[in-house]
Amino acid sequence: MSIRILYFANLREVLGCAEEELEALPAGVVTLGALREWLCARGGDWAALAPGKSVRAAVNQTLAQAQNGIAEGDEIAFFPPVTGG
Amino acid sequence: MSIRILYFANLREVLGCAEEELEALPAGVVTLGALREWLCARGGDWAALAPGKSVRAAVNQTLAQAQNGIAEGDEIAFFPPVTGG
Amino acid sequence: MSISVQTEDFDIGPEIAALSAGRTDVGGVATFLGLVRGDGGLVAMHLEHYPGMTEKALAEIIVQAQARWPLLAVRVIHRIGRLLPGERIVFVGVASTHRAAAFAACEFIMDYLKTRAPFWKKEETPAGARWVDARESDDAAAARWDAGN
Amino acid sequence: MSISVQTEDFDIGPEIAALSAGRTDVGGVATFLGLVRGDGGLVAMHLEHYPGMTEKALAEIIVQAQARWPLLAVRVIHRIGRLLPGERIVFVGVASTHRAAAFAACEFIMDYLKTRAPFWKKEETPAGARWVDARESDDAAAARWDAGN
Repeated sequence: MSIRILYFANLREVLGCAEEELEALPAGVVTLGALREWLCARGGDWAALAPGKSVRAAVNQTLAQAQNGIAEGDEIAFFPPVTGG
Repeated sequence: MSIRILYFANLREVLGCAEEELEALPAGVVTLGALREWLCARGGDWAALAPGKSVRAAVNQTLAQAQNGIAEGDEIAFFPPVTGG
Repeated sequence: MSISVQTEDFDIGPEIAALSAGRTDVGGVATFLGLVRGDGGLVAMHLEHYPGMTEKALAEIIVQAQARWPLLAVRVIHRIGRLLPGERIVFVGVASTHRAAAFAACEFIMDYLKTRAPFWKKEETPAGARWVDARESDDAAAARWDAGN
Repeated sequence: MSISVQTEDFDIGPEIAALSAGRTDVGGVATFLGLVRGDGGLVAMHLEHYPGMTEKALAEIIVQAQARWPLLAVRVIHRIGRLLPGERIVFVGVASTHRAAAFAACEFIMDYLKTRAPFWKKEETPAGARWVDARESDDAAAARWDAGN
């Protein structure tokens, strides 16, 4: 499964990463929550995605929850709570 | 007791009177409610001030109730419920 | 606060800009603009008022709003005379540090203006002229604020 | 509806006029203008967003407002990039037949925008730059609408 992941604002700066393409995900990573856990397991700065950290996510540019499924070609985004307006 | 009375909008048109000066009021007419009754007793179109008719009043340019006292030199106004804005 | 009761039209852009001009403590400006609707073939709306009391009533309404919310600037403009469908009747603009106070105060001022400021509307239609009746929904809207909502 | 996400400033007067231009069924236009406050020696505010999702999120918020109230026109403008104290950040304008719907929808759109549209603010101060934390009061403001208030 190939997906694209975007990171915004403070999270982008902490991770030092604005965007990445993942060509292959482990078989079990089929939800947003599982993806977040898998990314967090990279260690180091990726602890910013640990449970309890205030992180929001979108799948294909729509706000989504941990149980949201992810599929081939999806655009996933992780970011802090929004502060516009 | 000398007072000035103003009438507005529909009430002005029905009464055919925009303004009047009263040089002497009967001794008992010391509240807004009593004044309204006394004016109503003129009969004819003045029935527009009868109890139950939706009429608002102001004393010296401030909204007032029937029990509000009136005094020498006051500017009294009677008018329908307001409809601006 | 600044209050105008006038026959002339007004220009909204500069009015809104003036509410925060020369200061950087304003976080939000809420405004309301009321227009003449052309319902039922309305030809024109005539706005009558009670000169002297009008300004006093509007000032009192703004003072009450200022006592309820921390407001930085308030502007009220109400037109009188003969207005055509689509024309501006009333403008209320409120500046505050935060948006919740600006929104609440702006709506409060409009609700109170509708029930306490001495203006009366007369509709001019092809069938003749008639005075507009007060709406119970306006009384209800103003009463909300007394209930502490 | 009309949505703009832009670095350029905008002119409020024409934006408000456009909400009722050429029609006579609009009775009220409620607007909100958000400005950069210069609190604590702020030098500038940087607005980052998620291109693509931003417009989609704003459109979804407006669709929800349209489902709740009878709206005749809606305009949302949100600026991005570096903004100085006193500068305009966001504008929401809503036209409806009656004022209650215009007020409610305008505040609803702002509350949802504050919690659901992907914008992030970073403060530039003499002591350095820091990302603005989300405010619980904004979550509470948005949650009011879910409770049916």
